Amino acid sequence: MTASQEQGDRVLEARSLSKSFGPVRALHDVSLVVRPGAVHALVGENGAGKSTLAKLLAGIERPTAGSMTLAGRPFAPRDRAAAKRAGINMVPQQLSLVGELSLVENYLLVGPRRLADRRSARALLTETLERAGVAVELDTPTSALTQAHRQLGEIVVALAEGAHTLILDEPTASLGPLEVGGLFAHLRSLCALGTAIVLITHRLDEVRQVADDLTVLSHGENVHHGSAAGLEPSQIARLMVGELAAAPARADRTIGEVVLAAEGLVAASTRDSPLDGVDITVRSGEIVGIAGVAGSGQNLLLDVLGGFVQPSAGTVALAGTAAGASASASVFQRAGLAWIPEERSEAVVPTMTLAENLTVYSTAIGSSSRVGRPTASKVGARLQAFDVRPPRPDLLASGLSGGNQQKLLAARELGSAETPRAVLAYGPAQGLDLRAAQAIRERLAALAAEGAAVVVASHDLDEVLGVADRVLVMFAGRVVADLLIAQATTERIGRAMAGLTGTPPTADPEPEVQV
Amino acid sequence: LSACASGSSGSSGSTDAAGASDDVLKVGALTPGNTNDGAFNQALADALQKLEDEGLIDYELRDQMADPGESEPVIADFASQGYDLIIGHGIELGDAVFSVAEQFPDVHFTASGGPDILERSTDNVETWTYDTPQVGYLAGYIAGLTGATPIGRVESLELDFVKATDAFFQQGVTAANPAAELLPVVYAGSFDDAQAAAAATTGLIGQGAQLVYTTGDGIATGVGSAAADAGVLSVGVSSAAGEAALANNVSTVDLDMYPIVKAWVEEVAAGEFGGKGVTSTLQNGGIVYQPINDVDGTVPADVATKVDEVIAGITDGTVTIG
Amino acid sequence: MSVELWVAILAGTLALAAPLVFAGIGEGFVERAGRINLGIEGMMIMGAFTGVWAGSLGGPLVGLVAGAGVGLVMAVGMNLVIHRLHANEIVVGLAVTMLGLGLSTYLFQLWIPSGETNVTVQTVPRADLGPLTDIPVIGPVLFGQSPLVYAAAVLLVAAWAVTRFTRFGLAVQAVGSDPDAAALRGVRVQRTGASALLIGGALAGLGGAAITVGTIGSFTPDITAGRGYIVLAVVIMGRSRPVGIALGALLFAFLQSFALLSQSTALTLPSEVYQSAPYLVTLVVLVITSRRQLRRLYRSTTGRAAT
Amino acid sequence: MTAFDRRRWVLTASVVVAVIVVAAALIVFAGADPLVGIQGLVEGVSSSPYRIGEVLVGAVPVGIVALTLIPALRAGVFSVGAEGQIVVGAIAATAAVFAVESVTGGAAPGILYWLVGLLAGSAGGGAMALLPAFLAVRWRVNEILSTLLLNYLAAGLLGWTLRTWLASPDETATPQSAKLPEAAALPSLLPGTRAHWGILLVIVIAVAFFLWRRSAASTRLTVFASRPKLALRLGATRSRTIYSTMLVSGVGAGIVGWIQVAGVNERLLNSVTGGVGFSGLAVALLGGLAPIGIVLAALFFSALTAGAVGMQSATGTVPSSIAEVIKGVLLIGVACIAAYQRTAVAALAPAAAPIDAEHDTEPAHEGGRS
Ligand SMILES: Nc1ncnc2c1ncn2[C@@H]1O[C@H](COP(=O)(O)OP(=O)(O)OP(=O)(O)O)[C@@H](O)[C@H]1O
Ligand SMILES: Nc1ncnc2c1ncn2[C@@H]1O[C@H](COP(=O)(O)OP(=O)(O)OP(=O)(O)O)[C@@H](O)[C@H]1O
Ligand SMILES: [Mg+2]
Ligand SMILES: [Mg+2]
Repeated sequence: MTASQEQGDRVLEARSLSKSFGPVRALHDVSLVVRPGAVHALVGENGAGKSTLAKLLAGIERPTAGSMTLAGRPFAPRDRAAAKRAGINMVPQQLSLVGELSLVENYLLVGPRRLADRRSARALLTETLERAGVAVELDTPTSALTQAHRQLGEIVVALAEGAHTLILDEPTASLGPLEVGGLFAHLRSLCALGTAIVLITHRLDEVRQVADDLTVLSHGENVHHGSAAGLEPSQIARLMVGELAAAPARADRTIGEVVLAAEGLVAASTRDSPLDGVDITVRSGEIVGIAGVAGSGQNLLLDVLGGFVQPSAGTVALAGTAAGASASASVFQRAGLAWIPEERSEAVVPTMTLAENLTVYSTAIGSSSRVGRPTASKVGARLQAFDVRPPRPDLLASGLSGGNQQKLLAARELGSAETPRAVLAYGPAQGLDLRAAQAIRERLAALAAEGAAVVVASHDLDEVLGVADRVLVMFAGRVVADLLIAQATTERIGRAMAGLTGTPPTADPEPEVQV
Repeated sequence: LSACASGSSGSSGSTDAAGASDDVLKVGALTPGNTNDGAFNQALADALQKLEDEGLIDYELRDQMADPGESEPVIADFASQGYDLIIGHGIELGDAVFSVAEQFPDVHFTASGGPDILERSTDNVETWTYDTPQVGYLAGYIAGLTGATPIGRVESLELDFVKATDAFFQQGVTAANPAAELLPVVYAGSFDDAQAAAAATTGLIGQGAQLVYTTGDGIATGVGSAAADAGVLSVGVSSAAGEAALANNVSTVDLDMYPIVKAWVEEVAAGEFGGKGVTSTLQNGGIVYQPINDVDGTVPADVATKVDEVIAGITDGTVTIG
Repeated sequence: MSVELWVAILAGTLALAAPLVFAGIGEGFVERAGRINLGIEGMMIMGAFTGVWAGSLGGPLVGLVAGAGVGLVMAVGMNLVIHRLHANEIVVGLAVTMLGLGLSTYLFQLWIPSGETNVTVQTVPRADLGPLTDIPVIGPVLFGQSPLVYAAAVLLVAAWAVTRFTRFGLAVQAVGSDPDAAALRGVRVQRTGASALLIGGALAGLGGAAITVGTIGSFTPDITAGRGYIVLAVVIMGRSRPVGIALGALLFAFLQSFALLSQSTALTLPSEVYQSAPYLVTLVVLVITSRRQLRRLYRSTTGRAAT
Repeated sequence: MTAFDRRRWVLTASVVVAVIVVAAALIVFAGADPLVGIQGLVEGVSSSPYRIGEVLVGAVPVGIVALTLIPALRAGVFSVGAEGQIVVGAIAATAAVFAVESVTGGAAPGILYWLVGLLAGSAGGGAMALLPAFLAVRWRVNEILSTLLLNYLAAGLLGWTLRTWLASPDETATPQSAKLPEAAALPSLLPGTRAHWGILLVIVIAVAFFLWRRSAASTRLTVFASRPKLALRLGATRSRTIYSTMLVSGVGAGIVGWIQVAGVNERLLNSVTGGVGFSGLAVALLGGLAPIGIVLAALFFSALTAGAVGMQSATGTVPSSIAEVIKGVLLIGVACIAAYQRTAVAALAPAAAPIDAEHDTEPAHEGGRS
């Protein structure tokens, strides 16, 4: 048997895969051919379905429709272990390293033997590291490793476990150029030995750098597949999102005083990139968008701005609160800061009714509006204004669908009688249909017109571009670009999100905003 | 389970026979601890069983009644159900008995306490205590007669009556064997922690103790077992400790509640109950000692004789304690 | 204080530590797997009772096995109620303790009714270590012990080996520290947690049986005297690791032994001071441990911030 | 909040059946007639006014402990320190009453004794609760373990107290204080029973918590338990919440200490807690953290104790430890039912993995995810 025949025997093919999570259609009729010896790039917006597709291939999830074949034979792995046995391994986007265990132990954790033979495992991993041309501590708990080393470590563990098809879900999101270079060199050498690689990435220049084949997903559907050769990042970006729709007409807004100002923020969290000297200024009437690959520090930044996390250095000032006083979430809330977190589950109490959720701030310590129980009609009107269905004040919030919970949250934070002084919103339209999402955007614009200072972060670039006057791009805990909306092309933002230094942050600290 | 079955027949009979036969007295009794403790609580249980077997009484016994919060309703319950005599066995039950007795002047009660309880008797409450000095002294005397020295002691908690008993124990030891040395008392800190008591005993033996004395129930199990393991003599281990622990136990000074309870029953039957206090003593047979165990000849053969002599001396007043 | 006294204190330490080590190592697995078993006291006392009862029928080894068995059965029930029916772990734990204390007393009172001499079973026979026992100080401290003390040492080594050198040991740690990642890796989270709880139950039962069948030879109500709760504290102190747990158990047992036997010297403190000292020291160690854990966590996050 | 679905009723029925089956099995095992036993159980509760009074008296301490645990449990703070707090409250109350007696030469009116006893008991119990709260806030010392250990220390303190500075001058077998002055005792509420005025206090506390349920503070705790970040915006920080809720439960336990001394025993005894600290926790959960539910559960729990005595009475042979067994089985069953009640689940979820709490809390987060 020749090498090419051998390789042809191992083609992994997906035909018309669909996957739904309840009402959510994550993938629809997607096909894919993974060739041995080639790097197959898989790109698309957040939520396009990349991870879902990868999980189907790796046996972590099972398709609702469609089939897969491996080397021409039907392939329907029961679980991850079954796919692994068939030679398909994956490094998930959310790393699966157990923090208390070292890399060696993580390797042994689901290893083939009951006895944990550290010595031979270490030898194997060391050898793999050498071949990959990277250096990672093998014996310290992985929680003590940097994000980049954890990422490399997980890849190395997967490589050591051995696979003829290796799926990497955003492996380079947290790696520096040097590490990426080493990794890609190794991937190429694996390909040369016949390994198939599926590479999911948001860094489009990597596609050009390393990919042989390219599949582009959009809204769960396959919008492009073919060779990656000769495609420029900007072309790929257009494939992903199409031409950007023109921003809706903007109402005239007066940019006023600085309302929210943070300087030199340094903060750490176990869940996000640490902030490394972030400055941000938001004025009355202004909407500032924050873009970035997930985990670049947006969450932590909003936590600090919201007063939930005390920065270890730097200050946050909100107009209306005593200067220099130690900022806290309750002080900011009373000063009129509205808050829509990324996880709505952090802000909606499922065991309380819609009315109680809507009026929860009347129970705050020091709250001026001690109205007791709000009238049902007032609450009902507000629910209707935000199209919460059903608009029944006495219903438990847990009875609402996810999208309606999001509307409830918006109704509370953006729908009160007084205009909030400032708004912190992370993906305010997540889970909403187009009309509802548009309504939220309009509401944010209206609040800004009334004088609120608004911050909108989102994984969804459209959501940011559709509403912001100015876009900050975060990368690895830093603001790497500060662009007026007019300058904010998808390409420039995409490059900045990928950490490409080609786009220097605008020098002007207080950019003038044309409205 | 034979004892159980007979208890069952006795008391279930008593429930139906709410007023059936007047010659058999209905007795309700409460003990603070478990009635199979081989000591204080069991003394009453045994006496009641014996009187029932003799056909004098029908009785019902409620155990684990140390908490007055729980015991008072039980006493009141007995009283309202037409029991003739209600025995509160243990100082823990004293307050509860007096408080219920006030509400049931026609029912007869007994309460136990320290020596001062004797003066507290009322028209329907007789009081009872036992002669702590005699118990301590006799145990000490027996320990002294073995010739063992030094002697270690393991007790539960540092309580007045424990300390009082111990003081007379020392007196008894010295009376029997002036040369005997006594190690300081070790308190296990609990009535139940047999393992701590065993560790304490082993420790005392490690320091040379030839004999270990205890008065606790739960901890006696630990003391007896550790002493037996080390082949060292013990005094005061109750039958609840089990046979193996008793193997090296020279003797235990016990209560015998039979004569006292029988006297109460007879008083009630004769309509003469009330206004008295009684103390269990060696003289009236309320305090007895277990037959001397010679522990395979380790214990001198004349111990039993000498013990009887000293009891005779206490009875006729030639031996004074205190 | 004399040499004899120190020998006695140290020997007592080992004897008192053994049951804590058995139950503690079991609970170590439970807590490492991210669970907590507040029913240990109930399992220990049931193990203590069942040990004597079964021991009276079939000898000490049967007693020990039965003690472990009853703990195992109780743990199976607990796992079912907590992880199938989702009942609260803490409440069920307290209830199991209540049930164990009540049931053991109940059964004991039926088994040995008033008027009968308590049953003593043969304890685990002591091995004659001959000349070793005669070594001064070390001999009586180390070589005059019940075989269960050595068994506890063996168990400690075994638990250490399982924790360190087996896939199961790694899985327990993974499931306890990061169940999501572990599941993503392919570890079976529920099953690993259940196995840990069953081990914990069996060893708690064995720990109880070690008191009765191992040293005392008979059962009396409440003979475990709150050791189950001490085990919980010892496990936290030892950070759920076998060696740490063993050290914690030794510390507690040493304090208890010292508190018992130093009374026989002329130190005249109230006896309650001696009796409370082990709990006080345990609390202090608990505070120190928590503080250190908090600092470590803080350092690890700020450390990463600096990179 | 009232998710009374059918499954919950099926479960409730199975729990009742399970308890009856276990009780009957244990009675049969003891060689008695289970029917007689069950009948005795019922009679034990209801056969006389005195009995009914006893059920009320027994429900008082359990009820107060359970009611005052509502805030803590609702916030997911799981303290098992009521035992120790009752002890310290009882010591403080006893000492204060004797102090009043000696200052006034025994001439103080009842109301003065009661006020001083109540205040001293509250202060003692509250102080005892602040220590574990401080340890939990400052160093994240697991409150279950710290309160558990403090219970032992309180027991040591009580033993020493009763042997020394508060010891009864009489010779006693068990350690106890002297009897309180007549006037200091809580007057009887129903003649011919031990039911005392403390019962009214339970009603007052229950009503207070019933009203409190609709208050802002109550809502904040509910939010704290399930949504700590939102709670931060309401001003319910971790330290504020832990201190305040543990203080409330400590004060409640301290009051129980005073009531047990002044209302039931009329002296300080070693057995002053009677295990109420733990059963109060159970009753709080049994009552679904709702005041009315708790009052009913406390009566039920107390009736169970009385009934078990009646059962033993009827059968004669059944050892009284059967009550503990039945309570244990019942508690497990109730825990299963509570798992279906969202409120209780929300309140308990954070404490369900108390040991891990440290791992996933960031020190920088004041609200943390406990
Ligand atoms: N377990 C799930 N339950 C419900 N919906 C899900 C689930 N997993 C994914 N989805 C939905 O499926 C869609 C596709 O998600 P997927 O994770 O595949 O996106 P992605 O392309 O990997 O995005 P990203 O770039 O953010 O990683 C999204 O709308 C997401 O909300
Ligand atoms: N069980 C679920 N129910 C609803 N939505 C879900 C569920 N699991 C995941 N999602 C959503 O699906 C999206 C993608 O899911 P996935 O698990 O792939 O996360 P991810 O790709 O790591 O997300 P991110 O890109 O935000 O890091 C996320 O935005 C998440 O909110
Ligand atoms: Mg995603
Ligand atoms: Mg993804």
